[in-house]
Amino acid sequence: MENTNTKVDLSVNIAGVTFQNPVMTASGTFGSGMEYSDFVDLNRLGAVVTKGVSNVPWEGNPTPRVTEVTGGMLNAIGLQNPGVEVFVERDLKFLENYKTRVIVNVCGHTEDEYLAVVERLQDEKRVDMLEINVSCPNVKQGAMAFGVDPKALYDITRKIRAVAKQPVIMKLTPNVTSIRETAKAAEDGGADAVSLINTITGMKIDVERQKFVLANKTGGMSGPAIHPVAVRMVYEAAQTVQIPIIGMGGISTWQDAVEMMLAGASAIAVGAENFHNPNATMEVLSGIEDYARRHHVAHISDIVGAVHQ
Amino acid sequence: MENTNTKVDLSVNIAGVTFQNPVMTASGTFGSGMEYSDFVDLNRLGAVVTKGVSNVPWEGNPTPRVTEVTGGMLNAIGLQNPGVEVFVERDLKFLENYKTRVIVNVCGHTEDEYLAVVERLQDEKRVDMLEINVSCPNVKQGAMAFGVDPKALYDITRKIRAVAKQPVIMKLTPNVTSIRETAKAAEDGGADAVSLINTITGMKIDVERQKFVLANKTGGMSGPAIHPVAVRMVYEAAQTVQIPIIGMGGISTWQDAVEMMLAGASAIAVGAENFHNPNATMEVLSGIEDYARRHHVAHISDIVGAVHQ
Amino acid sequence: MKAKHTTTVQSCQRLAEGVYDLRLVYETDPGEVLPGQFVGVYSKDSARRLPRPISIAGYDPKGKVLRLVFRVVGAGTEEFSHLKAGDQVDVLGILGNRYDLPALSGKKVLLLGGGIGAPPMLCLAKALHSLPGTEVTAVLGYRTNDLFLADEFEEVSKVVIATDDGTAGFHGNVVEAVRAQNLPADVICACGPLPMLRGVKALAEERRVPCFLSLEERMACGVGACLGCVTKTTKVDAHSHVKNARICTEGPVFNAEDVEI
Amino acid sequence: MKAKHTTTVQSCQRLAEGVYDLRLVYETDPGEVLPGQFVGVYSKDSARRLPRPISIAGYDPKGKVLRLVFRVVGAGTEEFSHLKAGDQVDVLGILGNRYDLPALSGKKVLLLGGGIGAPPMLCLAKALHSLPGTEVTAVLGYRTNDLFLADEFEEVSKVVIATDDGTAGFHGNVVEAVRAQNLPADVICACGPLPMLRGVKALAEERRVPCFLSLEERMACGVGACLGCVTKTTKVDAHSHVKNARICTEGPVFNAEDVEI
Ligand SMILES: Cc1cc2nc3c(=O)[nH]c(=O)nc-3n(C[C@H](O)[C@H](O)[C@H](O)COP(=O)(O)OP(=O)(O)OC[C@H]3O[C@@H](n4cnc5c(N)ncnc54)[C@H](O)[C@@H]3O)c2cc1C
Ligand SMILES: Cc1cc2nc3c(=O)[nH]c(=O)nc-3n(C[C@H](O)[C@H](O)[C@H](O)COP(=O)(O)OP(=O)(O)OC[C@H]3O[C@@H](n4cnc5c(N)ncnc54)[C@H](O)[C@@H]3O)c2cc1C
Ligand SMILES: Cc1cc2nc3c(=O)[nH]c(=O)nc-3n(C[C@H](O)[C@H](O)[C@H](O)COP(=O)(O)O)c2cc1C
Ligand SMILES: Cc1cc2nc3c(=O)[nH]c(=O)nc-3n(C[C@H](O)[C@H](O)[C@H](O)COP(=O)(O)O)c2cc1C
Ligand code: FES
Ligand code: FES
Repeated sequence: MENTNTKVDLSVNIAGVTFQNPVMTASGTFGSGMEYSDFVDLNRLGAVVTKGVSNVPWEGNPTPRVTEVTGGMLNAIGLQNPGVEVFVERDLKFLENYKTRVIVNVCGHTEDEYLAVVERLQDEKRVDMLEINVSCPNVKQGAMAFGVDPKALYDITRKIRAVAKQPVIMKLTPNVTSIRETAKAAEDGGADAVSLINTITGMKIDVERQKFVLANKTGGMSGPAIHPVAVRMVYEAAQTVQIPIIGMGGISTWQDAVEMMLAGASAIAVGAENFHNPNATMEVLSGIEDYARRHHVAHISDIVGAVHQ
Repeated sequence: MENTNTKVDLSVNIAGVTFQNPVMTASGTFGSGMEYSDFVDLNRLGAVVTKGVSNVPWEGNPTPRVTEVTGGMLNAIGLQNPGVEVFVERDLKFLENYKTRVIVNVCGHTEDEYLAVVERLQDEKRVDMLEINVSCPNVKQGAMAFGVDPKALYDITRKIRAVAKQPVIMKLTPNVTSIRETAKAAEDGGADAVSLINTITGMKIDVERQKFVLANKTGGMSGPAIHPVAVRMVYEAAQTVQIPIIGMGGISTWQDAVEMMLAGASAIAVGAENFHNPNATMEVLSGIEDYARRHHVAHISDIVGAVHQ
Repeated sequence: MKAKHTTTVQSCQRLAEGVYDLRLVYETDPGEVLPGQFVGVYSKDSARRLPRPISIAGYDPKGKVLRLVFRVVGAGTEEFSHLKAGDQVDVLGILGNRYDLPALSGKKVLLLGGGIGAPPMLCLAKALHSLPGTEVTAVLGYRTNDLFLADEFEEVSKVVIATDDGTAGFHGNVVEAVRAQNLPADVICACGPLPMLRGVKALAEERRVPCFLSLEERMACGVGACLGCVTKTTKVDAHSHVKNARICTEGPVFNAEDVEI
Repeated sequence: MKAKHTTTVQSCQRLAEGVYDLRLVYETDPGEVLPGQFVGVYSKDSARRLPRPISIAGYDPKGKVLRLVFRVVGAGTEEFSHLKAGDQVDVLGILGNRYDLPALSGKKVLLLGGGIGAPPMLCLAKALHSLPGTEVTAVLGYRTNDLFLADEFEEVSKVVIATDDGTAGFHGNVVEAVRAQNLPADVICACGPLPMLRGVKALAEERRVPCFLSLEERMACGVGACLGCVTKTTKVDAHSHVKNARICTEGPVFNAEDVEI
């Protein structure tokens, strides 16, 4: 398995959109790229996936919003964001300076709120795909409810699909009995792809103070600790649906990324690891390329789902 | 919060059974105590919870059955056990040498298999309680199915409750959308207590060999990595049911144990941590006692659910 | 340019019970370093993923030596307290904004440091010391007479000590000390626990003097991406477009008027 | 009495590419230590919870010095390779059963060690060396001529070297070497990768000589509690009451007849 100099085709195609490589950023962990542009050449990413955006500005939750847990963290940001108008004018404009693909993560409390964002983005050329966050566990109202109920998920997928001009990715929550059912519901509703996993709901209590560490009590767990669960769910989803899967959850090394692709993900996203290693996306990318070379893989997409064979 | 010399009452009462302290061993991680008796004075434990036992001997899964993951491990033992007859004659007999409480973990593929074990144990004096494992993710047939479907869980709980002479603990799986629903189903079915969480289903793939690490493909995740999820679920269950809760999942320190009790667990169990630190139960126990002293807690049961107040 | 740097431990010394003085040598130039800024220090243990935010207590640009003074409160700081000369430590940053030195220049500046809030104030005191006409008084609050850094403050400022238990200096907290001794100030800068900062803010409002506070909050990214570390603001924040500002980026130093604490 | 021990590193030396020789000094007496047994070595990184099973390559009861020889294959062994004299290491055990020395005494014993299977064979060779009338031949398989421990085997046994690439000794694996050189044996003991052990078992069956194999499997508890590490057995196992035996407890040394590999 020695290094060879063959050129590896790292590009992947998801729902008709070509990405120069399969390495994306997980929504909410990378802003709109600006904050990490000191560390990472955004032009080298497969895609920047932006922080969830709603129709109007959201304040998010009180602090503390984040805390560390073994092998990861909990967050309860509560989807603070400046609203879609500012997002378009500032964040999308910023991203015009880069050639990387842009996937916009969309959130809302109600179907109408989701649809308002999707409509507003219809004609924004800089938006290559939409990722619909129906799985954020940190907002009291709405959101999560769509993600755990296959029927509700199917419905909202259909409605968004009818309005969206860009391909639609439904982002699935791991907080379900069967990821197969929710993945299928998204596919049946017309989703062009699914992404998974969002965070797993967890809790931390300060034993000396006998109080919740997070103001929101619960928070979404991410980081290496959740990786085995994410791999399993990507695998199960890949067995169930035909549409492409974007895999995420605890990816901190190229091995984790390759594992996710072997399990069935066409592309992968690096999330909380950016906080541990701001250069993680680039290291994952070069590790994947190196792996492909060593294994004489001409097209990286050839390894997608290889473990199923 | 200086040390005082007041004696702390560490005993807890679960469904009429008194335990000298709230520290138990998690089923499957401690055999029947024999293997750890070099490390731990079994007489000092709140209870020994034995490895799952079925009506006839089970071979379990092929190997590899275990592997490490960040902050924990995956296992797919597949409930290998010598069957209830050998268990009674050997393991229960061994435990007669100790005064600690004994909770017998019961598994089966079908309702009848569960009931056969429960019946066989009816008159065994050494059995203080039964813990019904309806949540083992590592056996293809049965088991898990009972644990994820509230209706099936309710039914099997009722049937077991009707036959059992000892108090019945239903052990819940975290691989569900709503632990509230399954906890409620167990309570409604007549369970005397619930224990949670069992392992979270995960997967690991060897990227160089492009093969599953475990022969069973998936395995149950345990260890510190799952602790925040376990705390959250114990908290949710405690909000929902009146029956006592035995909390487990990633407890490796006394802080983790106290956290679980504050979230609502009347007692706690140490599982995979025994593999990391065979003396963990004793360290957890003395840490809890010390905590109670520092916080001037006269009865350890006073802290159960304290974070809800 | 923000970056993740590899640094080498020059020394790690105990200053007081649970308080350590860590000197880290950067391999590559971290750029300009100013009072009020902080870094994120990474653990070597792979179960601990998030950088620990620690304020800059001093920086020597010649040797590229960063000085951090921290209190052991959990597993991360416990680990750092055992660092030995020659060990390697990953450090994120120089991060955050800074105290506005020109605005403080030539003024009577009152620096209030409560407990482990003292170290960043030392960095500021030293910087102000070299500005002509600037009069600095540092009021340092400790739990007991197990003081740390006070001697170094003495070299660059007037010093008032306050202790919770009265075993050294004024018996009480820093705000009470300022009131009791009626210490004059054109401007106040403070770092310490939240209740103290609330008291400082109130004091500044009473006296109608400008006041700058170093705020703390649990952080994840440290660079403005995760929105984990916000503080409530009185007006809509220019970046977030809601009444929240990122402590790691718009802060940690805020004009007391601008934040609701 | 099994126990978790704290040990101190006496030395950690590189023997060959990726192969290290680690000497650990026990604080408290671990009891009798015999060829075939193993220990579980704990990582210092709190994300790595399980002990790494490593065979005993030697033990000096006077100094309570344990010798382990291991190959770097992952994060745990990588960490161990960086251990320095004076570092503390937590060790579980002495664990597992042992080679039946009386049964081997006075016989022509063929020891087969493939790759990192050689170290436990060295421990055995040394023990057999002191048993009168016992003739030991060690057949050691390596990938290349980057040999390790061969010189030490020379001191206590006849040695045959086999390499996969033919750069030293016999060109081929250890079983092929035994066949090619028709090495005599009353009894065979072997440790190495599974395909090799299968070959050894077949060889012993052909020759109708007793054969003892050191088996490996992924482990969790190391003490017989978790049932993670079983091997298939030909008959129902006395402990498990199914056709599975725990490698950590009934093994790692098994009579080849008793196991299905
Ligand atoms: C801008 C800023 C500057 C700081 N400057 C200093 C300083 O100069 N000296 C000093 O001793 N301390 C300082 N702190 C506090 C310091 O960050 C915490 O004490 C430290 O992170 C605790 O880490 P731990 O692993 O020991 O504790 P643990 O409780 O084990 O840490 C668990 C998690 O909580 C976070 N955390 C715990 N306490 C705090 C806290 N008070 N503030 C923020 N995060 C916390 C940790 O970073 C970690 O992510 C500063 C905090 C901030 C935000
Ligand atoms: C009874 C026994 C004796 C052994 N003796 C030796 C020896 O003397 N020298 C030596 O170099 N190696 C020996 N091994 C193999 C050694 O245990 C593994 O190489 C080591 O555990 C790998 O750890 P890691 O963290 O570097 O690898 P990783 O792959 O990062 O480890 C991940 C997990 O898998 C386990 N694992 C990985 N490979 C193996 C393996 N081959 N066998 C068992 N568990 C594994 C690890 O223990 C850990 O739990 C022995 C194994 C057993 C079961
Ligand atoms: C601080 C933080 C903020 C997040 N915000 C969002 C969000 O706005 N929208 C969303 O769909 N997912 C959000 N996520 C979830 C991540 O995109 C990702 O699905 C999850 O963190 C698992 O991946 P990881 O373990 O690599 O972080 C957020 C995660 C974190 C840690
Ligand atoms: C090796 C192993 C075997 C287990 N076997 C059983 C079992 O037989 N019955 C059962 O109910 N749970 C079993 N469990 C689950 C544990 O009892 C416990 O619920 C789970 O591991 C979470 O706790 P922990 O993180 O402390 O290990 C097993 C867990 C492990 C790691
Ligand atoms: S810590 Fe992430 S925005 Fe401040
Ligand atoms: S490793 Fe647990 S039984 Fe052998």
